[in-house]
Amino acid sequence: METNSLLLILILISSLIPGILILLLDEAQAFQRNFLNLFGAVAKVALVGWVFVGYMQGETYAFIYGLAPDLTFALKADKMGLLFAALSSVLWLVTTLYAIGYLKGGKHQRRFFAFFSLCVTSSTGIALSGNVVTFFVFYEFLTLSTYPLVVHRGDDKAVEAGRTYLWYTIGGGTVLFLGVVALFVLAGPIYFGQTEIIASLVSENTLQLTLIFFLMLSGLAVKAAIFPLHGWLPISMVAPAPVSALLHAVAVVKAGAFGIARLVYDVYGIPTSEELNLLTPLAIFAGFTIIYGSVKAFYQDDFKKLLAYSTVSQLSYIALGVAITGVLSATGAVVHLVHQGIMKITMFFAAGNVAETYGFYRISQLNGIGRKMPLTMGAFTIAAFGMIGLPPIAGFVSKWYLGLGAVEAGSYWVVLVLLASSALNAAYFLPIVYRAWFCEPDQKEVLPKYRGPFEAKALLLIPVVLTGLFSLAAGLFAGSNYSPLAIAREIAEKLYPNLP
Amino acid sequence: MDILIDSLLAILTIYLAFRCMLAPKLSKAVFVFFAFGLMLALAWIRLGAVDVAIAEAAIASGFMGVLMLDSLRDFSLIFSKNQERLEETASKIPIKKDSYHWTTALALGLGLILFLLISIQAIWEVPQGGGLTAIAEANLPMSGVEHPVTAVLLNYRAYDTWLEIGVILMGLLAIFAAGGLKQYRKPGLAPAQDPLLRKTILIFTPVLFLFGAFLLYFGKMGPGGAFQAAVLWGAIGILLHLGGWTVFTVIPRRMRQILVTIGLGFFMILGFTQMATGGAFFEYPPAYAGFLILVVETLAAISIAAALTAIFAFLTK
Amino acid sequence: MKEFPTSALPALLVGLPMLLATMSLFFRVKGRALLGVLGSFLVGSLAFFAFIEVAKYGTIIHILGGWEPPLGILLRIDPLAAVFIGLTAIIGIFISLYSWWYFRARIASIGRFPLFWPLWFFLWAGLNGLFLSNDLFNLYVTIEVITICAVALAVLSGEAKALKAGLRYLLAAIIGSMAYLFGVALIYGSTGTLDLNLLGEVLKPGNTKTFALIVITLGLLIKKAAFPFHFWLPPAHSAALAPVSALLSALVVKGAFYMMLRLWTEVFEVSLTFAAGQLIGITGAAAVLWGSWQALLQTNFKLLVAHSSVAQMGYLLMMFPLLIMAPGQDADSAEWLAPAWTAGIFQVMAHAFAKASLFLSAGIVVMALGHDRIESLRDLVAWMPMTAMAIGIAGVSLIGLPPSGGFLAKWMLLKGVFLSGQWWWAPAILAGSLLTAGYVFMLLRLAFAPARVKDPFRPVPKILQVCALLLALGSFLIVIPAENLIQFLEGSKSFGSGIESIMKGGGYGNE
Amino acid sequence: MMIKEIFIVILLVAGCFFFLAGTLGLLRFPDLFSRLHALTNADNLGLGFIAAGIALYIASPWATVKIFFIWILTLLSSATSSYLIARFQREQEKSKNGEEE
Amino acid sequence: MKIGTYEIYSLTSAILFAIGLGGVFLAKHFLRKIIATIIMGAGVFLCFVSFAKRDALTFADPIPHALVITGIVVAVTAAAFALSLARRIHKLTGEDTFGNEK
Repeated sequence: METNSLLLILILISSLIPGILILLLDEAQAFQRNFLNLFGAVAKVALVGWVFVGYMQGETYAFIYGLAPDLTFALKADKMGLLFAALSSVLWLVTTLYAIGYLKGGKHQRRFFAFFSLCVTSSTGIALSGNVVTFFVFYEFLTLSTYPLVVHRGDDKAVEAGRTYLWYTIGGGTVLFLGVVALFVLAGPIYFGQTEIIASLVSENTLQLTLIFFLMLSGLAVKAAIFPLHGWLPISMVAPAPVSALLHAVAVVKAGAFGIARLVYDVYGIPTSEELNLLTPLAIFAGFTIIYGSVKAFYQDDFKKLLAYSTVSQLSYIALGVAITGVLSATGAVVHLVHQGIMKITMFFAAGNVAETYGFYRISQLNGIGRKMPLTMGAFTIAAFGMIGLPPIAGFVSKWYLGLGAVEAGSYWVVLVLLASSALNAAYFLPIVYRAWFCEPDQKEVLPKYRGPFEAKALLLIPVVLTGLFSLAAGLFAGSNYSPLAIAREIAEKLYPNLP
Repeated sequence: MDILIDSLLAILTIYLAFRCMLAPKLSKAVFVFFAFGLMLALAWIRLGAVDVAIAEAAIASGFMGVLMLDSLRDFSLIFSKNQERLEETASKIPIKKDSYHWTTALALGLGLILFLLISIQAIWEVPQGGGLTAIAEANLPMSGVEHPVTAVLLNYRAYDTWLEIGVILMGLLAIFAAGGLKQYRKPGLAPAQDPLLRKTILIFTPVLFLFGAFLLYFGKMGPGGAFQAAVLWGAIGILLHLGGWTVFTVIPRRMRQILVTIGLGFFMILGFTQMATGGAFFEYPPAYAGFLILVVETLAAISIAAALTAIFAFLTK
Repeated sequence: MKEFPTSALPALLVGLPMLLATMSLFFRVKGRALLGVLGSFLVGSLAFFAFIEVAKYGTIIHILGGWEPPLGILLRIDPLAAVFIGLTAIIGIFISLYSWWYFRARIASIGRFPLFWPLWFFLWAGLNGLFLSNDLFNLYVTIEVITICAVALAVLSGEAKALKAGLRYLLAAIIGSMAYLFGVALIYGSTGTLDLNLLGEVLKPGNTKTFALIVITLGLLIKKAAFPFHFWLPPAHSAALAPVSALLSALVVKGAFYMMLRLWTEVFEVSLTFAAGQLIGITGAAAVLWGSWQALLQTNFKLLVAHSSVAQMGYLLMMFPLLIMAPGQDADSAEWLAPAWTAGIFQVMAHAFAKASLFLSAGIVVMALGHDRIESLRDLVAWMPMTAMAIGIAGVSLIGLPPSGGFLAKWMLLKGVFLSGQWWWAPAILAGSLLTAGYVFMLLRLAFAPARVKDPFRPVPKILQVCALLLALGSFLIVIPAENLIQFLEGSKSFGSGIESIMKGGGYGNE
Repeated sequence: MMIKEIFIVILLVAGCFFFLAGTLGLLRFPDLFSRLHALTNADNLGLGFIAAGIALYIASPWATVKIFFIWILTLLSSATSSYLIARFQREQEKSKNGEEE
Repeated sequence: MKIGTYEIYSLTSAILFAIGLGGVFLAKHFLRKIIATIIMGAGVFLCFVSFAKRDALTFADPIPHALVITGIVVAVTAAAFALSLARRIHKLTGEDTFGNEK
């Protein structure tokens, strides 16, 4: 096998093998487990970095294995996939650190970390998959590997949440399956990027193609939590903080959003999608979800639930960006994929820290928490400002591009949606920030569960600070050549070769 | 004249089959079943299938009938007046009872009649296939026996027969399995019986043995053969069992095992030997075919007889 | 048939298990188990060897007794048979290993069953005989061998419940084989031959053949527990001992399916119409929906798994409508035949692995709990992670989620359905998947839920759990060599062939 | 030849008559013992006549011996079985009477 | 239409099969169900042998005869097994029908 194909396999294996090995370990072998985990995570980051650099220098990376006649397992690196893979692997490393700290002394760590690894394997698999079938395989694998994480707590509430999660995702998976098979039958094995195949079929199979698009879209929309298929997301907040972080920032929801981007950009292609009028409904649903999510978030008192609804809202920015044609909005969509991930993970880490250290789960308990945990809340504040869209933080960049894109495409209602959503974001994030920094603590002094040199466990603190810095850096250095923005821009320009 | 006899026999057979199903008392149904078997045996003879007639009379009607009869006692359906009445109401096909709604019964009946009509039409139209008589006859000299049915059973389609001997052994094991395991080691002791019965049985034993041996040997050139002989020999065992001689407790365990498996085992070993010497499975060297077939038949008959005895002894416990 | 190489292999494949079964009668309980395990490896390696030979030389035949058909009987291994024999061998080995430990565990409710080993090897001989057979009547004998052994194994526990289920099973099976034999009689009467190959050449359409086809198909449908005739399966499979349930649902029901596949594609091509295929498909779809729905309602683990067998066997039947061309379609240019066949074969394999694993897991659960009420599976994940995982993995394969064998089967089935234009099967396939997901995750949900009692599970030997887990993994691993396997299968005559529903010779009336 | 055929016919008719009588007795007689009586007596005799007729008809010494054996064995078995039935019935009645008293 | 031995018995065979089939489904008592399966079998075997009679040359076709002997033995073995199951069930539970349970 060539080195280049081997590299892709290695990226997957770097988390798959630790996952399997961890399952075989004993519950008590914490050191070995952590070592395997971290080793896999670091290796994955390194490998993705290697491939990324190689790809930028013009190498090609592909791996194909025939499962059955015309049913192939294909991995292929392209820019969008690599961007997502990089996001997953970096955030996995961070989250692993966090999870080790968070779960220390907890039960069933073996199971947790094993499935955690499998989850990231599928997430990178989704990023690197080269055709629709492979994408679908990893997409479903992701569902399965996240289920044990969602129900990790094992109490009745968690189990119920797991059930809801499964009904949504398996149902979505089934619909997606139908779409994928139908597409396969109509157009043969489609590799990502071969938009000309569909384009050549449009004239004769308009109805079928429209139907297939919406089948696949509704399958993907479940994970992307687009209204009305978002119901599982707030409920599965019962999972431990690292899981929520990973679930909401990287793995599951992003898989859906990434899938939608793939579907529109690399399977149907923008010209075809426009010709079939597929994007307007998507834009409308996405726009509605943005407002809906924000409004719902406004009424939440549970910290994590609030973040969950915020995620529902923020994710649809990506779908919206995909649905609006134009280089700028495409840039906005792709870059928001990364930026939202970094910011949201920061917020979840922060929420987890607060909960873990002081046992606070509600926003009303957060008075004056900023003074007790300045680093945590500092990172949170950065992320919150980013979400609202204040410069120079990452969120501003993506919103700016989305807005510009909307103006460019002439969809002024989208600008309204963005403005309204920003206002709502501010309305529910700013009170938290205000409470944290400016309100007096409650009368009853709550003692932290943790005592030590820092405000929280070091392993919990480092990740949140890191990601907070990332979100700041992504905005500050957006102009540099290797920033997510620059890469997103390249991707978008490639999608619209005819535009300036 | 032929038609008259045949039609009479056919009508009688069908009537008896109906009685088997519809007789109000189950015990009566079992007795009718005996008669049915005998009629059927006559029908086989009318069709020129003497081998089948013997097999039918001996195995399907005789052996099975005896088992049925014995089961009647098990189900306490004979020898007790109360049970008889109880059973009368409970076990016949309840055409007018509430347990079937009449529409269901009607639908089932209509479906059955429809099926019957279709099958009659299908059978009526069976084209002349020609059968394999000619080929069987042409190859008869090479088969080692003179009777075509034996040739088919032990040579042309020896594989089927081998499996069939296996099936009997499996049936025995299956019956053991159904009976729960604890009884597996100790075959039952029959109660001491009437002296006259014992005397009669003793008289019959050599006769049966002789006749069985005759059938076995005669199978080479005419109707008869391993299965028919086996049932006669099995009958010896059954009779002895009924007479209070517990055949199976006398014979040591190892011996019992050997008796039951030797037919299948020898047949199989023979097949393997044939393969080892370059032939096919069950390909007899033509010179010894007749002798080997006789040996196989004898051992098979012994095994089957032992199995039948064991089945009976085990079931009547 | 002379063009094929002959070899002793086919005869050995039947003879060896038979020999082992007979031999095992002479051993005491412990020796019997040892012989059983060693013997299963022996038969397994023979099957493996046969597989290799078939891959090398193609179809291998063995003319029994040196008498060529139509007078004699012919055994032949073509790739299709080789795959089934190989499948039987792999699952057989695992189940043998499992049974060894299962019967060694001296738990009062399990005990040791000396009759298991001989009966199991007789069953194995019957299965191999069935897969190898090329003769209508011989098929009857082998299927009777299978029936008797299967029922005997099913009632091994000697409980009234099992006995009753076993009697029901036996009666259903006898009706099935009698119906089958009735069809065989008609066919023999009208053609004078029993050999499948010769029959395929000489059979002409006509009322008789159509009727024979109907009774044979009905008989086989009863034997494989197709929808309206499935009544016997759930009680029989759920009341048996764990390894036996695994054997019954993984292998035994496949025998009747294999026969039906062979007979439809090799013998009865002339009598089949498009409507016949649709009818079979409808029973399949009904079985999928009904079986899955019933499984969802069960409160006992084994009953749930047994009902799921009814549903999964339904998927197999849905392959038949695709094999029969609608009027005007040409079998040579039909591109959905290969997917349909692949779907069938992979469904057989994936179901065999997954179902065997599920029943073995059920056995472990019963061993640990003393009963199999689903409600008691709580906290299984923490106590027996391997078993929980086996249940999960096997369940995922049943649902048909990627990358399992079940996924490949359902993918191919859906593909065939769309390619052939018979899209109306798709909803049933997907609804079946969803319902399957429903009951599989019902199990998993409980497995993750907290236990209500302290120390709910008794310890169970690890090796049992490993067996179940490996079988479950098997249902995923079969996907890896899929392409090679399909290439291998293409060497058999019937694989990928379709049936043109033109009534050759004018439709009605004989000749 | 004529005489032999007449003999054969007479024997067969006589045999059939006894069978008929035995069957009638079986159907019409009131209790078990008299039924048995009718059946065994008449049937054995009827069978004897028919056997003799057939033996005469075939007119081969070996066949005659075989037919004779058939008759003897039937006699033996029917006698034994009717004896057993009768004995069983008597024991049943005895035990029933015993219970009633 | 010629009516001969073959025709009469082949028709009988169909009727016997139908009686047996109906009996297995409709009869309630185990014993009667088992008898019904044997009657079904008798129908099938009669069908086989009547063909042998029809296709007879110098002697009747021996193949069906052999098949039927095999068939009878197999069928009787199965029936005996069924009988043993039925008796065992009766012994354990006192039931002699499947009852109304599903």
